[in-house]
Amino acid sequence: MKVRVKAFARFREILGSDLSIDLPDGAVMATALSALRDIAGDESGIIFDEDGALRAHVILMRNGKRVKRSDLDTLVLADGDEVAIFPPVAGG
Amino acid sequence: MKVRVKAFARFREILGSDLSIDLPDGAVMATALSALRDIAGDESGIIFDEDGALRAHVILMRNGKRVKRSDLDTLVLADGDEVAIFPPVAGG
Amino acid sequence: MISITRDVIDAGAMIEAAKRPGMGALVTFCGAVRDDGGIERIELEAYEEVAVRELEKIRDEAMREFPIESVDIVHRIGSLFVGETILLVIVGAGHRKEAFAASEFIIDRLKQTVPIWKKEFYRDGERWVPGEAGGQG
Amino acid sequence: MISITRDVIDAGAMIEAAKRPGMGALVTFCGAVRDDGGIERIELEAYEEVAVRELEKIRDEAMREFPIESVDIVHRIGSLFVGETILLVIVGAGHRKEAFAASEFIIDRLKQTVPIWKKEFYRDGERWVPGEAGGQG
Repeated sequence: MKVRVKAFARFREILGSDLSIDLPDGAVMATALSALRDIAGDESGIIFDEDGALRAHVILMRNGKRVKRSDLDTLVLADGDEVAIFPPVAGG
Repeated sequence: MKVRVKAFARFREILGSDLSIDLPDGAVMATALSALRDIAGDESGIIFDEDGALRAHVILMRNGKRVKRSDLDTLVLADGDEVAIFPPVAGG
Repeated sequence: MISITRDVIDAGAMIEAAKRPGMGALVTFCGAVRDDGGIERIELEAYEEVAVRELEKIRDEAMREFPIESVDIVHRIGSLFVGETILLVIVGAGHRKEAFAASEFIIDRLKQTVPIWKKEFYRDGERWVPGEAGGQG
Repeated sequence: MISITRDVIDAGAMIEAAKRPGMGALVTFCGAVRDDGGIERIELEAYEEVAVRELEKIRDEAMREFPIESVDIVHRIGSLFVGETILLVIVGAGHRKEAFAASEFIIDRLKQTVPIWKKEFYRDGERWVPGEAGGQG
């Protein structure tokens, strides 16, 4: 299945602005994140810590709704889902 | 000597907008006020109480500076002075 | 700019004119004629020379009390219809907190001390708006 | 009106459009690009759909919390130079206290929850403006 990923600000510069990732059916959010970690490559340290966990300030959304850290391993994605990943907001 | 009197709002409707009163040389503010009381005639009750004293909220200025109640009998006016008399302000 | 005017107040032009490179925040207060129980129009009058001087005093006081960069105040007089701008106050500052605080300070002071009066005209009558007693001058 | 736009924001037109007969006070906050130590321009980007929805939520919350009549918010994105308006918030109310309080509430919330980011460009470099951690979504 395909999941769209939108990254913003510094994370967009690392991951690209609008990418599509292929995941096995039934993949959870954590699977998508490890795919993003591979895409980030050398710069993944800005988004993930040494153990591959999301850094504290990273915000994650699925279809426009905030995803909690505690749900990363259980939230099953569906084909066509939109995942957004971004640093703390700074508008206004 | 001549003293110019500017009245505003309700007091302008009673006294006129820009009047000139003749006073004896050396007249004090209280003298000017009693001339104004005469001009106000039937409607003087809006500005003065039964004893001829200024009502509590009336504001008096001489040449753009606030005049204190305690100075009414001692403040000597000069030819060409501008006296202003008005109710509490309501701008904004 | 500090002024008393009989002309329509152009908020957009005044905000653009107030901008300076160091300003991150401009807070604008626009006081308008409110249709309060059938008001058709109002008439404003001012003791102009004293009103301008008093507005300048308020501006100077706000500039001393708050870390802000500019204060503009324009107060209209004459005959105004519902919806027309009576008063425009613009405070420019580096940051928003100070701009908001200074704006409220300026308007509170203005209502207490600046010699301007309002008469409301209804379909069936008129009345002078009661002022705030004391404080002015 | 709630919107995210790439066009120049016209404060004057927005203030006039916001006016309603019951409003005695309109408080406008204009956030501008500040020349903060040699900034030449900034670039703003937004997660647009979510940002608009979040702004609508903030407007609805302000309308519930304060006795106000209207909230308009326009946030600009794209490339902006020093002095250009980034954000315009207009709150219309019967009276000024509520309009001021609601404006500050809206801007505080906006800075915490609306997915918009800023990059500053200096003569000799660039940097992403650090955001406010937590709270959003």
